[in-house]
Amino acid sequence: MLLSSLIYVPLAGMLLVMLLPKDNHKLIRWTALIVSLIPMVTSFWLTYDYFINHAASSAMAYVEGPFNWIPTLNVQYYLGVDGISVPMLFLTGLLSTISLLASFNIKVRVKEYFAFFLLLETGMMGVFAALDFFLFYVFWEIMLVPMYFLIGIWGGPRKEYAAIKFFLYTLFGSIFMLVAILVLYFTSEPHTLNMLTLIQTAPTLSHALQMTCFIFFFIAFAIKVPVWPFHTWLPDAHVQAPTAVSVILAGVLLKMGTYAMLRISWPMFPYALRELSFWIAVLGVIGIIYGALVSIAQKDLKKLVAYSSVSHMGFCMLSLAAFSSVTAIAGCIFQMVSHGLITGALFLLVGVLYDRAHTREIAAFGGLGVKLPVYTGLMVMFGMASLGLPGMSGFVSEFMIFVGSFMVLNKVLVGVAVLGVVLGATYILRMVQNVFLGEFDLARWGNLTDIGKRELVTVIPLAILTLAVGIYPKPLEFLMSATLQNLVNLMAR
Amino acid sequence: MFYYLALAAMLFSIGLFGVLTRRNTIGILMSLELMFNAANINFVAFNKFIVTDGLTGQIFAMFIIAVAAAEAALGLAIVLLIYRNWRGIDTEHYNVMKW
Amino acid sequence: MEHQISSAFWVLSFVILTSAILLVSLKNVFHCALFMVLCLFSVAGIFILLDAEFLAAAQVLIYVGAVSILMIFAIMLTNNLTNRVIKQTNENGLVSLFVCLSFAVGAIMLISKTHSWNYRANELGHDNSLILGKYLMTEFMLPFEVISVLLLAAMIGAIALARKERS
Amino acid sequence: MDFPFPEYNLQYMLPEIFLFVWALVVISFDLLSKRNNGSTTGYLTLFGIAIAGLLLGLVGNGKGFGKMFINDNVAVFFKVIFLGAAFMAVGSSFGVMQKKIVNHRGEFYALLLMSTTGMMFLSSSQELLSIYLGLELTTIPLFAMAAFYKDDKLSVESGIKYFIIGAFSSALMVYGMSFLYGLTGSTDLAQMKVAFFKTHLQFGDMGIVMILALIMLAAGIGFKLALPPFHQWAPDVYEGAPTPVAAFLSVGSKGAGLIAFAKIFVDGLYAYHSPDMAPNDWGMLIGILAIAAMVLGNVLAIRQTNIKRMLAYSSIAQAGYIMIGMVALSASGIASVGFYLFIYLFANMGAFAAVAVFEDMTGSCQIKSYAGLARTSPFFSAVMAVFLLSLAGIPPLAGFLAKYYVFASVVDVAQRSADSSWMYWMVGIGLLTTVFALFYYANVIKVMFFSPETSPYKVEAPLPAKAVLAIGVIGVLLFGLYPEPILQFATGISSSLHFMP
Amino acid sequence: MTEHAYLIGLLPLLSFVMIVFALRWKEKIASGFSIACILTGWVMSVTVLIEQLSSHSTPYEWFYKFINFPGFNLEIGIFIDPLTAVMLVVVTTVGSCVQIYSLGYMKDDPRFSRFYAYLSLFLFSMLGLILANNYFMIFIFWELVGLTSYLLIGFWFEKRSAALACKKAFITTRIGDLGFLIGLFLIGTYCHTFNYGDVFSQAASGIIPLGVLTAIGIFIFAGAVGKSAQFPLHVWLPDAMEGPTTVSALIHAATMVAAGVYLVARSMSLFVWSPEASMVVAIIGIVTSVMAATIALVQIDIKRILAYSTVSQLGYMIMALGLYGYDTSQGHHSAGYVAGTLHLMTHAFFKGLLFLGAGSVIHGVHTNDIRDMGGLYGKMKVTAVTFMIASLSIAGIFPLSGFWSKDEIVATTLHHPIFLFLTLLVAFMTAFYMWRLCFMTFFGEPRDQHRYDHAHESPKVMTYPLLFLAILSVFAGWVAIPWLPHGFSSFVYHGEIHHASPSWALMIISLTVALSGIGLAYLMYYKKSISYEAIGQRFRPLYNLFYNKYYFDELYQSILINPIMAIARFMWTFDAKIIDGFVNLVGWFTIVWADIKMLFDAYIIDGAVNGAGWIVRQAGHLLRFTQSGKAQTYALSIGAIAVLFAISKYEIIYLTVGWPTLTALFVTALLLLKLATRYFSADKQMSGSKTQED
Repeated sequence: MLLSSLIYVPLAGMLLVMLLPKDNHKLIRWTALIVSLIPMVTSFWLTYDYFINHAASSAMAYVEGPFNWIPTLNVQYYLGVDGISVPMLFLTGLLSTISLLASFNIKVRVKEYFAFFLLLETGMMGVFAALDFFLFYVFWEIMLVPMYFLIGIWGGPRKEYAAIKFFLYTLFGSIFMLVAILVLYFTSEPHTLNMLTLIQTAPTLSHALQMTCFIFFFIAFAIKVPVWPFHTWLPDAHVQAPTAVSVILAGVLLKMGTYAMLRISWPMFPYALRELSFWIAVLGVIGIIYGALVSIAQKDLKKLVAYSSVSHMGFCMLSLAAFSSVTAIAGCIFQMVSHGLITGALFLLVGVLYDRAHTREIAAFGGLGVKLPVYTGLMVMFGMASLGLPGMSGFVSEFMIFVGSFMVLNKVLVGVAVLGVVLGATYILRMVQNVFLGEFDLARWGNLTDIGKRELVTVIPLAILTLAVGIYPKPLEFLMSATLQNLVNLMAR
Repeated sequence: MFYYLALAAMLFSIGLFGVLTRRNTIGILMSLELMFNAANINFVAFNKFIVTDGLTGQIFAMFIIAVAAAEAALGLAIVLLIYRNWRGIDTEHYNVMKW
Repeated sequence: MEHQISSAFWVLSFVILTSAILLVSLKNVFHCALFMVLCLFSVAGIFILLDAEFLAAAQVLIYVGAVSILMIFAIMLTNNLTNRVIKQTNENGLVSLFVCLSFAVGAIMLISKTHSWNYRANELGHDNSLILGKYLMTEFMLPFEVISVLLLAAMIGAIALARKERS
Repeated sequence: MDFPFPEYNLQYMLPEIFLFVWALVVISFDLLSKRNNGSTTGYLTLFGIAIAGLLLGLVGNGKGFGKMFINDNVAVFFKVIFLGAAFMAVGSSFGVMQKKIVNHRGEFYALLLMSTTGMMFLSSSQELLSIYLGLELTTIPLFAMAAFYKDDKLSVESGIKYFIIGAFSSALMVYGMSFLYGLTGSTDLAQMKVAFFKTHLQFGDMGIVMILALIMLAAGIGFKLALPPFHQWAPDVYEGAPTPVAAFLSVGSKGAGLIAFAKIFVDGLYAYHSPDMAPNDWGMLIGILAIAAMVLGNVLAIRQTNIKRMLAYSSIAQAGYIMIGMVALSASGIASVGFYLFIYLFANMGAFAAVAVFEDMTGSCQIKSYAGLARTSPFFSAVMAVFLLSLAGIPPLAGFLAKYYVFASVVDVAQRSADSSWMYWMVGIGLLTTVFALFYYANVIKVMFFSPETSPYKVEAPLPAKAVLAIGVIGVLLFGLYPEPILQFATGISSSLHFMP
Repeated sequence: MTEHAYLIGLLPLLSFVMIVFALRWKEKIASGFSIACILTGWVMSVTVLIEQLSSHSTPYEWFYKFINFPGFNLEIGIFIDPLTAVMLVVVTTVGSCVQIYSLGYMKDDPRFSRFYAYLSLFLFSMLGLILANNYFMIFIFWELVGLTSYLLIGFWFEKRSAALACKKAFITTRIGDLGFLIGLFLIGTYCHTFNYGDVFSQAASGIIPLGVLTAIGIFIFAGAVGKSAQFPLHVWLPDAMEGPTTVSALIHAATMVAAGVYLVARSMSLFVWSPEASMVVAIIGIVTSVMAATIALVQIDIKRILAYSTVSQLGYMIMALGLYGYDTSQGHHSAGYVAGTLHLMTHAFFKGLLFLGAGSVIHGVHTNDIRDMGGLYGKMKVTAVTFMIASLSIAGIFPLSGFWSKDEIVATTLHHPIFLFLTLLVAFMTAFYMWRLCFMTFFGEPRDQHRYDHAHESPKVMTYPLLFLAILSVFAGWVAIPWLPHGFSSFVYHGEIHHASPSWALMIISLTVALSGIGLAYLMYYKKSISYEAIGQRFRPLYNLFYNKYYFDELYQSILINPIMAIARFMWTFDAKIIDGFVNLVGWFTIVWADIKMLFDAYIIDGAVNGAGWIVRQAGHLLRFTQSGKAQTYALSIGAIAVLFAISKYEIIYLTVGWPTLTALFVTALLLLKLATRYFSADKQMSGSKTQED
């Protein structure tokens, strides 16, 4: 029931919000926030309990089901979590609440906004908890709709374009997943959509089938990640989306791709993985370098952060290619968590600035450190975290990814990937220099105010977690080590 | 046998041509009748030469005649409407909706 | 055994095809209607050759008696009978000709290839009408009822459409 | 020759009889009440349809009139759909009745009921003649209904177009049927099936004409389904015809075509394509048509500015998806077709009902008129969005499940039979087109929700239309989340058709 | 005390945290707390040093498993041996001095307490770096040091030059760190541990292939190149002088830049197995040294001269360590290790002093340009004296500490003639430019009267640290007097204790060289008997080369930064234009298509947004021609397709021609006919339109 409550409390919250009077914005906001607190606390408690009671084994915990849902199609309602989903649920719970809090400045169509947001949370939670393919797919798709609306209604100037682009891109990927699911279902004997069973049986399929399914799944997930050539929806969606949605996009949605790879296609098709891992790594490295280079050229603050996501998710792909190393895979999870925290915070902060200055053009600013010291401090801190400074979570993850993948992958390739660290420093520092350092334009920005209390509340938890994971990553590592070991064994079949 | 069928095929083709090319809507209706008649000839011929038991072919043909009559009646009603709306029954009138 | 093709068939076929061609090519719609009558009348003759007397009668009654009159009325209602020369074919003429010719040739070739159709003729008695009537009352009763519904529907539809609105 | 009178077993066709009688009742009532009875005629029709539904639930499976009428699982399933379509079409027609068709309400409803009767008759037919008559009875009233706005050029145009193409394709079909009759010596599907097994009818000299016949038949039925290349009438007719008629066309006519197709091609001629003939040949032809439908429909819909036209193209595309289930030529395939149509009923009728409501209010069918509607009529817009998203196949709405089932049944067949890689391509293209489909569905949503300005309209739907919208939404949501009953119902179809499992 | 050595590192962290979260608004308390922390640390460091001395250099190690995966651990821990102890003392000493000094120097700065916070953070990082017991941890602090350096260089971030400089410093050092990181990965891959001891023992046992060892050495050295500003990554250090002078003194003279040297020294157990890596180190060191010295000859900014001097001296140390590694790998004994580490220590003191002195001067005259100074000796006696002591020390004048360390270095190069020559050359140049600086600053006529009038001696809080450091500059080297039985070389050493026998000849030579350098400077800048303008004129190209720092910045700008930015911008365009929608590809295709069809020109621009959607829409546009709106045309297409299907199936033709050909023929015929009718009907329409009118 725990997992179901995680999924359906936001849904109930959505219905509740829809029942509220349209004009009472305050009530709507607080209702949504309080509703979202429930799954957040639940996810925290879940993490804690998993840590205490279940982390030692790789078995699924809090399993619900399998209950027959659509018997004709062998669809089951089957939920469960393990060491890789728990951190994601934690992140989802946390970021949802934070984003809702950050959405308090939404002024138009408030009711719809919060309703959609809660629906979004339902989808996200579901993806991370589902163990049945159909269920997984349904949750995977459910998010698209609220996301589409959230970007399309409350987004920036090119919101419509961005929204439909996001929608189409992701749907395009999803159809590949659907085909692969169907093929898997019908080739499995007996027909099943149960992921855990399929993980056991899928490696017995014919080679061609495995390759096909793997590639199909890869395309579907890669679009979500996004892996290099599939990334172009991301800058548009991120830039046009309202702040809180960007946070969710970067913090949770992108993680779904990598999570799904780890949960589904990686352990299911070890042969295909073995054959293709080099190319996946190449894509990852291209993503790292490419994303970073493009970030350097950005003039828009948010776009910079968006492209940095491409770079950072490239790290994830690199580590996923190094599937035989527990360290690398753990690095991937660390990177997912830390990217969620850091980039989420960066988007929040960019949003804070945008709210005040109504522009995000890097060149428009300068020397803001004088006027907004706290804001600057936070921004620099998260910038540093983003470029992988030790003591912050980004470093731990990048280091683990590099060490792990260096051991098993082509060393030159990883060496090239390490360049991303310098390029990362370049775009972050360039941004910091242009926005916060240098001379301050008093006439133009004289009336900017420093970050407010509510905004601080949204950012501080992320800062604390970033530092905590960076300084003492052991709990997180313990949380997932058994699961990862099991996964690596599965992938080594 | 073959000749009947060939006759029907030719009649059908002529009717087809009429439907495809006449600009007068009533002309189209008349050509349609030709097509139905071709089918009728087929049915009756098959009934006589191939299907020895029963009169299904003839009955089918009869129903076709009836349906064709009904269609003709309705079609002419619509033609009247066309005439009222455009003061003419040229097919060129009704191609407003396209694409 | 190949059925004897009587000379009546050739005459009727000639009339049918000629009048049909005239039907689709003449400019005066009224003449077309007349040729339609001729054509359908000849088809009735073909029916008689094929031992379908009742059908022939029905053909004459329904087509020649009813449909043609309807058509002519419609023509009179819609064309002021001034024989206005309007272009009788649309821009699809050549293509249609090609399609129709290839259809005719193709269909006839296909039919001619089907040898099993050429081996016997039926021994239908001359009391076809009676048998037909019995069939209609037994085996084909339901379709018979249905077609009445259909005719009713067509009638209602035609009336509803053709009635002038008084507002 | 003796002619035993067959058992009539009229009880099995009670719903049809009732519906026909009710059509007369409706028209008589309308005539007698001097045509100024408000919406009473409409309610009366709704009532009649409901009663017919009830009767349908009461009568069991059985045969009547010898082989002429059979009430089996397929028939019942499709009859439910037809009655549903009629109910929803009538429900969404009240506004039209108030504004545009003042004088002929009785006729309109009577025609609709008769058309429904035809569809139901069609579902119960087992024989070419009754299939033909059923199709004609379905279509002929629709010809009239399409042209029912007598002073509206567009409506008349759509009527004549529908008529010409309809009559033309029915001529083609009849001509094809005549060859079928000649080849098999029977019009009874069951007997035809037997005849195919006779050696001289195997792929030999007969085969070639057979193909001709089948193509003619396919043209006739493809017209009903609006399946490319026989689809071109659909957008024009949908655009011009009164919206409830278009709605009814999109589901009812399509269902009629489907059942005819299933009966002739899938059931009746199953023998023809299974034993010696290259098995994929026939399926591939349908597959090509399905692909053409999906691609054409979805691609052409994108540029439309008129929402009815857009929905017309969308329904062409949907026909393609349905046909994919047919391609499977398997039990689950036919069940998926039924399920798809059932879900399509809710989503598409709902969408059309919404369009009708909006049109009655504003007189416009342009997509751009919907701009900013979400601000003034959030509920209406949300409902519309739900329908469109269901049509686009976004989970958890039922449309997704329908698509899933259809594709699943094809993949099932594809992976079991050798030499069927083209089926995967078909599935691939089909799924790809769903992405394109989203483009235009989302466009409407975009216009309604994202537009910065506020719409000048505030949608007020009449009660029956509200009910129709509610039924649609509930159906789409409920069967998306709990589809099992309908799936069971649809799976029952295959037991009536003669499939190898 | 050794087991509590982690406190030395944690105290500044405490101070940082306290200042940031509690004492931010109370400047006095903040700075006081910070100083107290570092002073405590100093005391503890000294204690640790004494304990190390008394325990005969027994290393102490403590660690905690930070992250553990199967076959792989990341640890956090401390490791104390004599080298660590010496470094601790050096860092805390200079750190304390700088913090005290800053009380005066930064007095009026609005971000005073933040400065102390940063300083504390820096000291935490630096001390952590020194205390680390494994490569992973040293890398962590290595990066943190980089961060604090970044923050401190950019402390006056309103200055654009400072903002640029801090970025440059961070990124340049990060390039080096990249190498370090790769070295780390190599270590991790081949040793499965980062612990110094384990790595060294594996290196010694020959488990690691020699090639890999060389690679590890070179990559780790790359980190040192970045941090210690060695060629070719030295460019950031002079720019880093944009930070407050105290920062320069602490970070860019005494401590952080020494981290690279420390790293090489720490990794000596790797280098001694790889002559190639060691030689690379040595060559880079001497090249840097010579180059920086030549640049320093002609600079006019007081801090930049010192900065280049620092680079040069660091090159010295690196070279000494490299030579040690090389010699040891060849089986020779060498004093290089001791020399390098000793010079590291002494240099920290006198260079720190020089910077603080320079800071004092700048504090007095508010300029960095030595051409605007002159005659300040009278005005700021303490500063001048201590500065000159340091200058003497760096020039290597007996018996100041610089003499001893430099002597050791020269001794190291004895077996390598080229190195020997260059080392002496650098020694000469060092003496020259340092005294050029002294003469121009403190002696002669004041060149800018206004500034001269304004100049004054700094407050005591600034001069006392100068004095303290001056004492160290004089005496610190004495620990390494060759005649001392238990001197530096028997305390800090690598492998086995190696006593360099004192070489009088060498001492005299180096002293001579140093003195001649000073003498030349005296003649040129004090006596002005040799015109430096004339010399500058004479060697104009060389002068320009030196003055423009070998054009390194320009070079990097043009071969590195500009291309990268160009690539970045290109990628961005690429991303926006090509990847996003394949527009160019599709666009090209469709333009050709459009030329043929001439129909949808207008829609190309309009629709050219998104590849897939675009194609779809264009296709839709094309397909609209199928929807002519004419019922008969619809019927025609139905008929045509029925016929097509029928004849495609027609057996005879089917077998002979095949259906694709047949279909093609049929479609071609249809199209031709269609075109023909178009042509005719167009003709008729034109003629017919007239008739229709009447």
